[in-house]
Amino acid sequence: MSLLSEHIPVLQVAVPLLSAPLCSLLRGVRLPWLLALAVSWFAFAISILLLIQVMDSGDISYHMGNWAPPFGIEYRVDVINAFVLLIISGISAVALPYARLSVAHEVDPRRHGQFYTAYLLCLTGLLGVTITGDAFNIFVFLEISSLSAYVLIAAGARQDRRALTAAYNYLVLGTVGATFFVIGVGLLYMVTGTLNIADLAERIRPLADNRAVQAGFAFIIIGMGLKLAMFPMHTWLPNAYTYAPSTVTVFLASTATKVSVYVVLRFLFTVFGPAYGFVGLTFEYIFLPLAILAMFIGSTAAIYQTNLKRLFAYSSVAQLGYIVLGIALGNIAGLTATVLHLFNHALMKGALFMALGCVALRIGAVSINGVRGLGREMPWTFAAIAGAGLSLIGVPSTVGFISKWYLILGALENSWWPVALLIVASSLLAVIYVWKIIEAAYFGVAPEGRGPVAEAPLEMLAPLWLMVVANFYFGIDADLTTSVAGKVAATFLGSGS
Amino acid sequence: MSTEMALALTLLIPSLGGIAIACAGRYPNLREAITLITASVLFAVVISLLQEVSGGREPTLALIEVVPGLPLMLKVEPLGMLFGCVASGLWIVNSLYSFGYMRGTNETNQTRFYICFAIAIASSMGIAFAGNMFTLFIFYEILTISTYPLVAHKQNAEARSGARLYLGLLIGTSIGFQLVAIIWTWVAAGTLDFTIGGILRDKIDPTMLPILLALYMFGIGKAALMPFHRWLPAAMVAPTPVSALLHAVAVVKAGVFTVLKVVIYIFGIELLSETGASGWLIWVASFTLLAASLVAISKDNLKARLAYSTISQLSYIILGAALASSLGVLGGALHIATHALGKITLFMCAGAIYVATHKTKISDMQGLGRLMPFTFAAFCIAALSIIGLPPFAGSWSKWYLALAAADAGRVLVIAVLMISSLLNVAYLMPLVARGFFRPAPPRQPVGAAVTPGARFGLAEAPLLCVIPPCLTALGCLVLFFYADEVVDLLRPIVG
Amino acid sequence: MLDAIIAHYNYWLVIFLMMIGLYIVISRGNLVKKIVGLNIFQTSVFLLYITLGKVNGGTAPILTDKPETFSNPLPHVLILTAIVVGVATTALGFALVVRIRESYGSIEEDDILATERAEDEIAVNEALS
Amino acid sequence: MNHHLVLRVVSKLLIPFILLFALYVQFHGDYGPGGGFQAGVLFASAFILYALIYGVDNAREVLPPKALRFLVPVGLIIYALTGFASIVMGGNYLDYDVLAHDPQHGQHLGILVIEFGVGTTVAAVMVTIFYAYAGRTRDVDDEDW
Amino acid sequence: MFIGATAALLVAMALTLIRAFAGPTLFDRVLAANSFGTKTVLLIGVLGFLTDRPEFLDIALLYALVNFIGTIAVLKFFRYRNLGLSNTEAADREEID
Amino acid sequence: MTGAGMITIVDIALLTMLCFTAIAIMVLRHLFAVAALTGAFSLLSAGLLVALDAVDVAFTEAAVGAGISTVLMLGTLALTQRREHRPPRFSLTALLVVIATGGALIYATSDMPAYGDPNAPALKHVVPFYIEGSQNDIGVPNIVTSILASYRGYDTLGEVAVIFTAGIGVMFLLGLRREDEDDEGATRRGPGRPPDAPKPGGTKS
Repeated sequence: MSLLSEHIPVLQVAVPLLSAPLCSLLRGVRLPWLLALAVSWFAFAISILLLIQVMDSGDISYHMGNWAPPFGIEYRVDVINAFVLLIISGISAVALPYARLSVAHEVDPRRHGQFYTAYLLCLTGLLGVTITGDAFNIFVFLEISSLSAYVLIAAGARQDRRALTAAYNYLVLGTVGATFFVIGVGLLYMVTGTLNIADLAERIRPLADNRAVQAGFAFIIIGMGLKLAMFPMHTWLPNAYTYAPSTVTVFLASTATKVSVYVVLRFLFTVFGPAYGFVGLTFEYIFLPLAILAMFIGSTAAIYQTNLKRLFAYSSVAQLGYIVLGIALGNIAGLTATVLHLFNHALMKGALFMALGCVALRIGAVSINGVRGLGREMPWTFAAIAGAGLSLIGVPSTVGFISKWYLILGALENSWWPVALLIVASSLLAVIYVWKIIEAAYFGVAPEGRGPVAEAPLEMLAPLWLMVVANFYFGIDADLTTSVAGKVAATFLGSGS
Repeated sequence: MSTEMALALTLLIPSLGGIAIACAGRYPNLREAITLITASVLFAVVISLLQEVSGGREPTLALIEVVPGLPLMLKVEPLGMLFGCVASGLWIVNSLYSFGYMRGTNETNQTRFYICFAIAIASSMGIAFAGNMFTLFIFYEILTISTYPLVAHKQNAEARSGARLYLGLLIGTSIGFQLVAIIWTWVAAGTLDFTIGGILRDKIDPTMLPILLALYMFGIGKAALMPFHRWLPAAMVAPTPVSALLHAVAVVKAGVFTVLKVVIYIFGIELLSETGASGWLIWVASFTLLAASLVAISKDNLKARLAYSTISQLSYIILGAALASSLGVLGGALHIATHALGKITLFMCAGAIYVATHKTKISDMQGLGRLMPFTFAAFCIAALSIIGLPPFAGSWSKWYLALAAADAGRVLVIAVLMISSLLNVAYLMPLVARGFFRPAPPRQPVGAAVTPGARFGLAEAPLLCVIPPCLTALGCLVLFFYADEVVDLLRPIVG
Repeated sequence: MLDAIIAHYNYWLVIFLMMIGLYIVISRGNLVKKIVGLNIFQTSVFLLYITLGKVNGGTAPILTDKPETFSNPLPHVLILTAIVVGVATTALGFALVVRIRESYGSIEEDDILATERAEDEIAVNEALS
Repeated sequence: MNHHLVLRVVSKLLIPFILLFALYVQFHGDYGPGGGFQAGVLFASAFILYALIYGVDNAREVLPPKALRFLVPVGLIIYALTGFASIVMGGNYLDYDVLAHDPQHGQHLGILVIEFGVGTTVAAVMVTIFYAYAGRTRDVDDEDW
Repeated sequence: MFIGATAALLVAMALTLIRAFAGPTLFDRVLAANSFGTKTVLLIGVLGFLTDRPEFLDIALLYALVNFIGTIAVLKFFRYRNLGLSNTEAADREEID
Repeated sequence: MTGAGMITIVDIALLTMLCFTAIAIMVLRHLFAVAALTGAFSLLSAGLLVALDAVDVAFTEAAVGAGISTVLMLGTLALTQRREHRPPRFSLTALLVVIATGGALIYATSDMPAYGDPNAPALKHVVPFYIEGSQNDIGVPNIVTSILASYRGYDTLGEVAVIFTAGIGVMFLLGLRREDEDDEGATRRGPGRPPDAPKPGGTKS
């Protein structure tokens, strides 16, 4: 065990990476799923160990091939990415028990091996992006996760062919984003000569006025902005989340954009830092308006959707607005809100999309019309939607409230009164779209021709409710998450300048 | 039983009751027995706490720290004690009434009704015993959400749109204004604990105080301050027991209770009176008071009239708070209890009339007093109490309010109080007059299945619909004589 | 001025190339053409990287017996990886195009959008009815 | 392409040389340009040429999809396992120094093995992609053509 | 000498490229692309000598191969509209055509 | 004229040709011609890469760009259509995006190290270690190989994973064997499918 303990950081990624090809060798429906499940739980355990280790004894650095950075590729774990790793692997660990039935329902049984392979690759990619300390390595693993994500989304074509166009659009925009990122990294490399993030931060310091550095910054942020669906670069997201298989939506909605946010944070604060004049300007003049527009346009668009998955996809656009807003605030409270919301939003969207997957399993489509009167027939599922919906609105005692609390604190700290008011105003929009569903489900009349509908199977309800309970648990006892997020924020703002 | 334990039980009992009701859903008798037992046990626990409080202690129970410096905390203090007693005590009466009403009108989804009711009571207890503004806010929101299914109970288009308005206004104001105010307070003061004398002194620019106060006052939508009062009439689509307990007692009283809490424990009466930050509120409250009364007169639907009457009466309490004097606050607090007793009686009577005759319009109710003497007597007593005539409880609270206005030298406010009392007469007494002194229309087939008094030529609603209003009407009378006790209980809050 | 041109003409031409690629991606409605544009865009980014690794008088970074100046090998390595990523993306993109063509009968963005919009309208009408 | 005799003969002659050249690129990568990836593509191109001339069905008999399904992951597994092997031998992940007694030897060995892995996967994937495209029936109307 | 050869090759490349742009028929373009490939092979070879690293002839070899396969693919595609037809299928197709 | 000077001329000539090819690709509507030109584009850039000393990259670009990509594109065209239906439109958004992006890059060039500058920071920091180490630590003459396989071997592992992903993805989307296609064939739909047909869904997967 002692042999392995020092290799924990690499196990986090290398094990899923190895398991993916193994998975593609497996036949049948059950084995690939079991492998993916085992690997996810293993990754989750590792990420917990990592977080504990980091909290106890500070940053961990692991040298690939035993080449010291900046010559070789370094895995560098600090509180920030340990936390993000925990989110990714945790969601995956919860999503996989849920996945079996849902995937069996939505994906061609002959393709399950490939499906779970792609899933594992996506997991690998996301974990790899998060844990690495090398700018170019980010790109490589980002592409692993993106390519597999395109495949996973296209897997929804069995249900609705629009999955194909959604995946295609995502592919084009995602590739443009990744290429922008590569351009940015290239520009930074050009003037610093290094790819290691820590080294980059060091060597970039005297170059704040260098135009190549500024352009590199812009390209990295825009590239990642495309990947994280920052408004107005969100156009790929709604359809991708809508037509992907339920499990995929659960996983991607809770993790993929979060990882891109992490990369943005990493570059903004570790590499550049708000002390650089041009970075500080971006906060106020670019992030802030875009975030607010995202909050309102996303929520407003959500209100008018009839497809529930798309409704929540648009809500994700709005929620990403909150996350970006936290960055734009540029103070500890705002950044805490951003980091917290990475976690909290994963919890609530995970739960919501899981519940929609349960509905899809039973009635096929998830239109607002289709769920009328379902509240009584699938009580547990819709109670979960109600609970997670409350969290999305930001009702106190849910995680959504905690995020918003810190966000408003951050706005007040800057004396940005209008921003604080806009935050609450946008939550009110959330009330409208969440309530639209609740009203339809509980007080609507079932459409004609729908026979009796059974409650979703326990195998899917259990993970769903685990998420819902987590929504409330971390909303009431937010000590753990806020302390980690606060520590992250302090590190960022402390080390950035 | 330790007091902390009792405090936790006030939340646990109704919650567990709700679960038990859910389990017993298939057996109506068992379900209703559970409701009644839960209500009684809860009341007993609250009374045990009352003894603690009247002994001058303030039991406290810190639950959990949500984020650093922001704990969930329960604390019993006199004002909350009063609200707790009123809510839990009237729940018993109202439960009895609900059984009669819900069965008499053959409502559907009764189990959901009782579950939500229990949750609503649990959150009312949470509001009553919240130890800081944050805790209070959480229970405030739970109360809103748990009463939504009650308002939408009938599930038809009217109920849905009413419930939508209800939820929209309450959640909208609470998140849009109240939450902002709370966070502002927290940022300024660093705490949200309810502290006698307030927590804002020297923490916030006095010129900003009126704005913060406005955020609170309009944010507490449940207090139905105009222009955010529309939800209350809209909520009248709910079954009458809901209107009776929730929209005469629990929900609206939670609103004004929060107003009092904010004024007393967040701002502090002295701070407000020194800075005059609440001056504007006096006029808004007065306006609401008069305008709502005038609207009430124009309504022919009995429940709508009562709803507007409630809006008007709530503004008495806000007015008391706005006066920012100990007398005003005492009067307001006392009014919570007296108005609760009166208004619940009126609503239960309205429900009883509906059960017995299926009539909702006042203009149709002539002569009913002779057929339903008990109901109408109770109605009459409650109306008089609301109007403020001795020897009924309502007279005390109005008296204190008038005293406070006089103390503050606000002649206009006294005038408003006078006029509003006249308006009260104008909208409440016609029904009594109609009922007793107009001839009954030719006998029509009556809706209710069982009319226990039929032998005597009476057409009362089922017993369970008649006894509760009579009990509360009696309460109006009794409270008149024991008002001193209540005032003594409340005295500590004004220092 | 001339110095600046000599110092940067290579970059500028590569940037021009890159922009043509990007323009094709955004403006063209044909799905195949978009991928081709993406290819051009990526290829020119590769050229940008390699350009920055070039050393005047340098030679390919393969050690020989005599001492020499080498061009920067690191960009080469990065671009090798990036090319592979690029071809992987292309393969996947074309596979999607084939599937889209099979489902929609077209690879023109306008046609596909029109089809999807018609379907959406049906869905909305169903929801409203 | 029965009557394209020249093509058939030329490619039959050419294919062994392509394979040989691929092997050269695979193992000469240390000394000159080339390596696993390029060699993999070359390997695949030999099969693609075969499929072009003799048809995909024939190519499938030479290199059956079942074998491909196996080969595609195997290369990656080889590479990843090399990393684990170096952990087991006491080094960091992908630290080839520990694979043999002499670090330089270890490096050579490691590079050889992983390049082999790269080549396998790349060749298999390329052929897979070609099969997938070429094996699909055309579904295009003549007016589109 | 190498310099002269390089210049000549560049001119030739430009000319074939113009043919490829102008068309007008598809065969013109395919032929132009093919001969363009050939010229690139030559150019690489010459460049190797120009930079004193003639061992890069490897690359030229690869180019030649790729060009060969690519041209066959293009032509087969052009003739049969399918890359994967087997002999018999192709024969059938020819009869139809 | 020196060899180096000639290289510069080759460099410029190839770049110019690349630009024209790209423009031609943009303008041409015949996708078949586009495929042929894409091949030419790749060969050209590979030639340029040789001129820029990136022999390994040139090798790969030729194999991938001119070889695999062309075959892929032809395969796609065989399964779809060979003409772009709509005439090329002018797109203002695209132009603005492109101008902004290009502007940012041009802006950046002014502070970039000059082309071919032997003192560029990129050459001074990490690279000397690689050049030295390739000889001493690894003993592989091709520095690119030693970085690729050893110093940054982990990137290459990721690269193989990317290719693997693409393989899995194409298998997933298109199927590998004829049999896969055969039972899908039943649901195939021609282009004449009315837009309002009931349940959408490329039922294949």
